[in-house]
Amino acid sequence: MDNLKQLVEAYIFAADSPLSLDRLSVLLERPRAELRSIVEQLCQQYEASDRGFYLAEIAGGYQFRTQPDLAPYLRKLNKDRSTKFSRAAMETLAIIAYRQPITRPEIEYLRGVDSGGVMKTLLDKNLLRILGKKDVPGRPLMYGTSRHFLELFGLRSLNDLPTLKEFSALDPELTEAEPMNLEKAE
Amino acid sequence: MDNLKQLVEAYIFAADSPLSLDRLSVLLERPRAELRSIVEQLCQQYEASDRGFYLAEIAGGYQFRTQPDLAPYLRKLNKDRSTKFSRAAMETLAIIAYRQPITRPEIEYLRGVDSGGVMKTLLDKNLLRILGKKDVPGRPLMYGTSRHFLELFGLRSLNDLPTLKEFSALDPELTEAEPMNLEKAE
Amino acid sequence: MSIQIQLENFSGPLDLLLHLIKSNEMDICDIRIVEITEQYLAIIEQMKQLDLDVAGEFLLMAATLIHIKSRMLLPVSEELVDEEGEDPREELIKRLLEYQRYKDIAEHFQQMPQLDRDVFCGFFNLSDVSTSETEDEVQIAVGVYQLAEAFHHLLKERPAEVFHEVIQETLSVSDYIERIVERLTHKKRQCLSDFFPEGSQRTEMIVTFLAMLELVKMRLINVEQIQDFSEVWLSLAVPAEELTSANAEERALGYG
Repeated sequence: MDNLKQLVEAYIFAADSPLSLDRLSVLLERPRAELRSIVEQLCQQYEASDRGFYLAEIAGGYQFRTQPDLAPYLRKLNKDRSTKFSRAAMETLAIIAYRQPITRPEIEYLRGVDSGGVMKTLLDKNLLRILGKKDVPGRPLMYGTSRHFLELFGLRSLNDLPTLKEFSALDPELTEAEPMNLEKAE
Repeated sequence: MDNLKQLVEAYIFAADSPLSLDRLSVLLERPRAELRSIVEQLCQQYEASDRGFYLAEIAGGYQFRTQPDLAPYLRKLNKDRSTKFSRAAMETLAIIAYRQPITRPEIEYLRGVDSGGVMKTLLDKNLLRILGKKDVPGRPLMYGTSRHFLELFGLRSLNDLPTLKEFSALDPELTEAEPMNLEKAE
Repeated sequence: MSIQIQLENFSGPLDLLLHLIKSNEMDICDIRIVEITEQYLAIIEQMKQLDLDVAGEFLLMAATLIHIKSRMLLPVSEELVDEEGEDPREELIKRLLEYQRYKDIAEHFQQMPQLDRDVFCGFFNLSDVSTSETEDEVQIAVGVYQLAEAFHHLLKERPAEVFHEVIQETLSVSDYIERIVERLTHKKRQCLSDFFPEGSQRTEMIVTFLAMLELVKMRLINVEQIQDFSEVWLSLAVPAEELTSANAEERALGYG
């Protein structure tokens, strides 16, 4: 019986979305009524014990959620994700890392989209450096990666970046797509 | 004070990867030592109470996870987002875990087969990290396991892996990792 | 030896060798090389007859086994002892033991509780916490690989600009068969060493050699030597015009 409670708790905890009594009943092969009483016990236990999260009844099912009154603190979790990047940020950073010095129009040509916002984010995170102005009409700014960029990626220098050749050597699909060239294989 | 414990619990619960004491210390603006004792209390509480999940120490942080012995039941949830690893992938991962930093030719010598495709898969799954380039002619890339590797197997650190000695130490000479002999691998 | 052996069930030639050693109840440290070599070659041969591709690594191992076998049959000469140590099997045994160990670890890894397979963490359920502050796209963990991957991805989508060249090393025995035949068509007699210029890679040399053996077996080339230890000469055994049809059949050898 106690084992059943443990299982109910684990199922609700692990499920991607609120778990209904019907679903629990199928998973555990037990009558709904029995499970209902267990779930209710669990709800009460969490409520009584003043924890960081509780068992909420949501959309006809049950789900663990953080206490609503902690929301102001938990928002901090979302900010300061300094170690994560969106795909767009990663792409832009990659272009700059490999093609520096590079101007914004050149970046945007490669990405095919406006990149002002992403570049601002990267500059704010101190990952980019302005390297000067390019000697072409309009004298656009040239960008490169910063020292902090090297630190973040654990590189001693830009030479430590994998070359694209090494990189494509890992990708069998890509290698197959190329014509065979045995003379160069030496 | 009890409110602090509640917050710690909520942060750990809400974070999408194991939360380190350093990170908690930044989020809560409290000294590490204080937080460490709270986290330890929480760990003990969960351990003592025979719940469906527990507070695990993983990859230098803390995370709530379901009990491993409930695995046979939880598979029924069919949320299996996990990737099945081929034998080749696991072998490669094992070699990299124990011999890091290691280069691709070294891996291929140990396995006796081309491993580019497998390594690309492991890199795509974020289980490997590029550790830089080896200071030998050709400067090949060196690989190691990532933080996500620790998370996948629920390890606190690489030290949690069984020692090499525990595996088929048929030849006493082999218990110590041998220097690579790559001349012969070509 | 059972016919059911499929190379794709083995993660490489070392894996296949370990399987053979186990099924023969041999000690890895004391492999009966003649038996193992015969069985190994028989499997490769079967695969070829079934018209299956045999990967280069399996052929390479075949060459290694033949080499070890021949060295074990030779009387021990001082030169060889100095050059490669006492037991020709030594290096192979070391590799097998080492490989066996990682195979065991891999097995252990498979059985360890894995996240999202055996063990789950809670699903990010923040009450009343807006997550819209984060960018709506997938978040990527930082790593040099991810960085290189992002750039690579871009370049793939814009193939017009080529910044890199891909060098592939494909060693196929049938390609080398063709090359040897071609060379011998142009120049009727050539010495063996011409096919192994200085600086050749070991793998390339082995595949060249395998190709020659195959040509001898097909009776397409002659191998002659005027006296012991003098130069070995190769020449075509059939008129060049008959070779075109022979070439077509080489694909059926199973060398991929």
